[in-house]
Amino acid sequence: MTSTENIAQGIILLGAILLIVTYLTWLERKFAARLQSRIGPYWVGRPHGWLQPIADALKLLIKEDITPSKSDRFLFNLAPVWVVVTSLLGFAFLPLTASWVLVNIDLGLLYFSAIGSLIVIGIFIAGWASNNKYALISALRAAAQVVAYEVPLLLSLLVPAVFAGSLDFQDIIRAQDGHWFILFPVVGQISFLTFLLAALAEGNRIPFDLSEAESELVAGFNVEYSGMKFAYFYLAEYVHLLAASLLVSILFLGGPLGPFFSGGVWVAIKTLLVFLGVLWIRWSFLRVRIDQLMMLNWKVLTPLTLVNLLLAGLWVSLNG
Amino acid sequence: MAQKVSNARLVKVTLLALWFTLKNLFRKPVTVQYPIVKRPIPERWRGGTFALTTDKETEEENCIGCKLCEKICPSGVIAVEMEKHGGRGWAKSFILDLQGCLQCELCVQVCPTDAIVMLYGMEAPVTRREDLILDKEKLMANEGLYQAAWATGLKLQNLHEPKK
Amino acid sequence: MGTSVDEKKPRLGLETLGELIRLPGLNVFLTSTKELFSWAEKSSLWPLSFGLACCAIEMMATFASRFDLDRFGVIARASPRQSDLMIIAGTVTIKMAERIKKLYNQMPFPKWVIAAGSCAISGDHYRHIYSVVPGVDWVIPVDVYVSGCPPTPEAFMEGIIRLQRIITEGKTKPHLNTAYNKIEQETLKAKPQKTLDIPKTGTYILPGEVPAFARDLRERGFDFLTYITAVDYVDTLDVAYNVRSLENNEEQTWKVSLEPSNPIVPSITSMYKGAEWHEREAYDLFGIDFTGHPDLRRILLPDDWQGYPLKKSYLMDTPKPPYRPSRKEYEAWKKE
Amino acid sequence: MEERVIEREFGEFALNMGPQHPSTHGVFRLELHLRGETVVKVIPHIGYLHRGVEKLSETLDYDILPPVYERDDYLSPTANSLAFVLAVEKLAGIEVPKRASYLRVLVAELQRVTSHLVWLGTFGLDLGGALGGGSTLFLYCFREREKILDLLEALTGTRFHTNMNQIGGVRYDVYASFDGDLSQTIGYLKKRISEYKDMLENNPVFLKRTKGVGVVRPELAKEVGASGPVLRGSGVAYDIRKNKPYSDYTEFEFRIPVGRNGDAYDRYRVRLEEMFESLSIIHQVMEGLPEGPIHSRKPVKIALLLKPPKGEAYAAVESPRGELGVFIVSDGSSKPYRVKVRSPSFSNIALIPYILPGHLIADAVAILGSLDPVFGDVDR
Repeated sequence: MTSTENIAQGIILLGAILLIVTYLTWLERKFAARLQSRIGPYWVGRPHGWLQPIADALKLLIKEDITPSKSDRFLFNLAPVWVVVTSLLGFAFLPLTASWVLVNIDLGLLYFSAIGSLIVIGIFIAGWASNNKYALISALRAAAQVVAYEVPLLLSLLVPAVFAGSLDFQDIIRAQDGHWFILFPVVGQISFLTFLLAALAEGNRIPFDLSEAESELVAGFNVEYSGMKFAYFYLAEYVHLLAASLLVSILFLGGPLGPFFSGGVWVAIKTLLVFLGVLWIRWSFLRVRIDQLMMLNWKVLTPLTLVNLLLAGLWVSLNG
Repeated sequence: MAQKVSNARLVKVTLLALWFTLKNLFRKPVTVQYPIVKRPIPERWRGGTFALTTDKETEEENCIGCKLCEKICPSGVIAVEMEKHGGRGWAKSFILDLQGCLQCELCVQVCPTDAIVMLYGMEAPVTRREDLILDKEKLMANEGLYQAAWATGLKLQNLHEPKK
Repeated sequence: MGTSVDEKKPRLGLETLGELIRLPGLNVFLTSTKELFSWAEKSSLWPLSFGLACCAIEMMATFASRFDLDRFGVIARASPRQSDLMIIAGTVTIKMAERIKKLYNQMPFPKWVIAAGSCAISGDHYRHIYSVVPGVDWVIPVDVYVSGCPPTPEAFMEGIIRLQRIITEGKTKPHLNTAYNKIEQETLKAKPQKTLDIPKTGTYILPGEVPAFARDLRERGFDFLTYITAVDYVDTLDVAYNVRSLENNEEQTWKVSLEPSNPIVPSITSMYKGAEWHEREAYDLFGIDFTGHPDLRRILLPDDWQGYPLKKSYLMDTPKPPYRPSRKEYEAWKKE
Repeated sequence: MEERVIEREFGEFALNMGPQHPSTHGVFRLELHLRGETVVKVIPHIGYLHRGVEKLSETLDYDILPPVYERDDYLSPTANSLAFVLAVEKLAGIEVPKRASYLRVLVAELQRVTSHLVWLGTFGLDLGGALGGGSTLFLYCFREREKILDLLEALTGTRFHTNMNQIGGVRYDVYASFDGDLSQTIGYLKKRISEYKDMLENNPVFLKRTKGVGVVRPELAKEVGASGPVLRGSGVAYDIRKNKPYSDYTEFEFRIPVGRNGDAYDRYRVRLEEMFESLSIIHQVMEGLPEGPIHSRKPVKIALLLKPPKGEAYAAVESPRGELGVFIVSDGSSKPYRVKVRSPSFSNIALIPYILPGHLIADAVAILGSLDPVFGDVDR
């Protein structure tokens, strides 16, 4: 594809993602409300608050943007931009339909895991620059948590790559034809679960949302952020989650493959289901303590994924 | 020091927690759609504003300005001035300061002539603090606005000490 | 209390955004930025999750499933930076007033304040107390007052709807009680203190014997400290102790009478750890000096407070500028 | 982990869990000295809600004070007014008809269940955060609590400041269909609370966050004067309703749940069992409700009439947080000379400087939640 066409498609993709993400916040509030036997946003757009995310985004746009005087001005303003950019980068390489991907490179998986670890730098800068004790603690927690959960994330990512024999998303999708990776007897389920847990920890989601722990650290690293900068963080969290659930649906649930719908529709359905699953986990679990989080990671997840990878390798080498 | 929880139970229990929230997904939401649907108010409800009642037959106001309610009010928000003419007392001015009212219904219980009564409608939120000071005219006008509440001086007193 | 939102007319939710002109074959939607912005601010009011007293419990009940403020787009945010509405729910004390002012200044513009409940509006029946601010509009400008003690959840929602209407009409005129900041220090007439012959029951011991008496009781198994309090009998200042032994359910109370000019009694924190806070409270409210106390400083009142409030000579309404109108001004203003 | 703590003034990292914090259950400032995430030293600051009720009650008459005292411990308001009313009745020798003391027990136990439900909800918020699983538990508990609040509103007119207790008896009698509503609510609550019991009791995250956290030794609890579920969580079976019975509690059988090792989990178990006990007490009250008057004095006309004799009296009540006592000194006039409120939360949170050091911040929040302080009660 020529470069101008590529850029045009990129811009359309960016707009689409941002719109989808704002309406994901609406979906989350409605789904959470239903879980808690109440009605979510109702009055803002007459039938069931369909205008609520637009109102939130517009209000955050209008709000006064405070940069605390004692904070490190440049870093303080850099952090939100950094976080949004890195979390959006992931979408450039994920195949959204059977054939179409924005930029087709054969090391998609490797690229995606590299991008995944850049986000935490933004969070760390935010926590450090806002010169607030709560934000500092949350930044240190975020750094420790994401770096620790990088290991099981990568190991559980490799299992589909080992099955498909390549790091390119297209090959992984082709290898899953008729037999999704999740259906593998033991190895598939374990790697699916560990990847989901690690993605939750990566995205600071309950039950591992220690860095923006409401009840301990007030609002975590975005304590000092108001207005549009806070909107960036709020958005980045959902973009990252959308990317993770898209990845899960591609690697384990066979992405665009499906009986009668076309590729793109299947991807959308599977991602939505995974997203709802993550929301469901979010609204029914309490938060784990920081030392239990680390203990769970080093003592349980990492050895489990190592053994899992070994099994996958053995299985592939046994029957060719 | 965290107690070890066996793995088999671990899986069963996480599913239980998830199933627990899923059950509520299918239960009807409990929310009362406030502006459209009003929560049914019980008979003895006392969260509303006040009114000075007028006697139905003689069309005169019941309040005789005896200041009993002024003495009993815990936060002292009632100020009554009495004047005497025509063989009985009248309330020259009756100020009930809703800013500091406890809604404890002691004034209604003490009133000998059922003059001051709470209503089933609550006072609308105001933007100026002074609008919450109800003077006599406003209290008299309130009576027509909403339906009077169940509790009157007489009812509370005979509930208190049932006439044999 | 008419219904503020008429639900008969089905609308697409664009009603306050501007008006929809239906031309044949083309629908034109006209709005002005002011209308659009005020609509956005109105429909996503994020209050600061900040409660003081009983009204906070009722506010939590309004956030809960049955009344669900999320329907109006209201989510409680924890940090003042992200919230644009502050619901003052409960009694504002002087020690808390500076914090409230600081929180209000941390909130980004445009921001609003709802004073919920009689305590926040006027200080309720506590308004004449030394440590209470008679109404939060002494501290920060208030937009909407919701009466009630505590206001029912419907009153909270009515207050939010009223605030939303104010935002769309654009005339938010917060009311700050500056008229009364010129307060002259009016000394109230001290009531003559007649000495009362209240019978003093209970076992009285000398101040010096207190530690020995307490240690002996501790050995005899009285290990539960119920309370230490003081009573100001004008001619003497008595400190009452109450300890219990939970096993055999006995109670032992004893008193010490001190002369009011300089009340000193040895502290019993070495025997009962709980005595530390009780003695600090007795010092804070009566001025009794407990010798041997680890850190004797005020516990309930701000540290720079003069005088000991619970002594009979301390008048209830001793004005503490700038939060106290003099009685004259308060009565005049109430009659207005 | 008993390494030598170097007593340095702000050497460590001092964090202010300030008066406005999502999990301080009201206005309470905790000065945490941290080394990394573990708490080294704690300096609690209270007094942000000190409303001077004791000074106020020296200027109001006896009959006016019950509604004022209900604003003290605002999670179980009738416990305060009950303590005050019992103290005045003991002082003035007023006896109370049996039906009135039964109704007092009814409303007190109903409010114990609502108070424990609010505690369970905010404890969920402390452990799970307002934007996560914790708020689900919070909203369920408040949904159940609404049922009882409807009952109280139908019986007395307001949701929780009921102004039910008055000196000499009770102000409201049971209305006709109260019995049906009550038994239906009790059935509904029993089913729902046991549902939470199963959900939380073996929820791994909940167990890990509460077991072995904030252990309070029985001697420390007694010495500091902690009472109620905090004391019973450490294994001391002391309950004012059993040890110093008041208002006909001897006529109901109920069990006192007692914990074993005094950690946050045992305090949770004690409060949960207490909810079931209270529901059974309410059931017994409704069955044995005797006929007769609900008040022993003439209807209150002028508050100046009640002049108790000179002297002093102390009466204690088992509020959901512990022993709530009112000590009155009367000089024969119609206004009390001095009133001291012995508040349970005041002594319960006096435990914090002794049990918090050595824990992480997340535990500090859980421990503070498990002590269930109410700051109207602490600061009076």
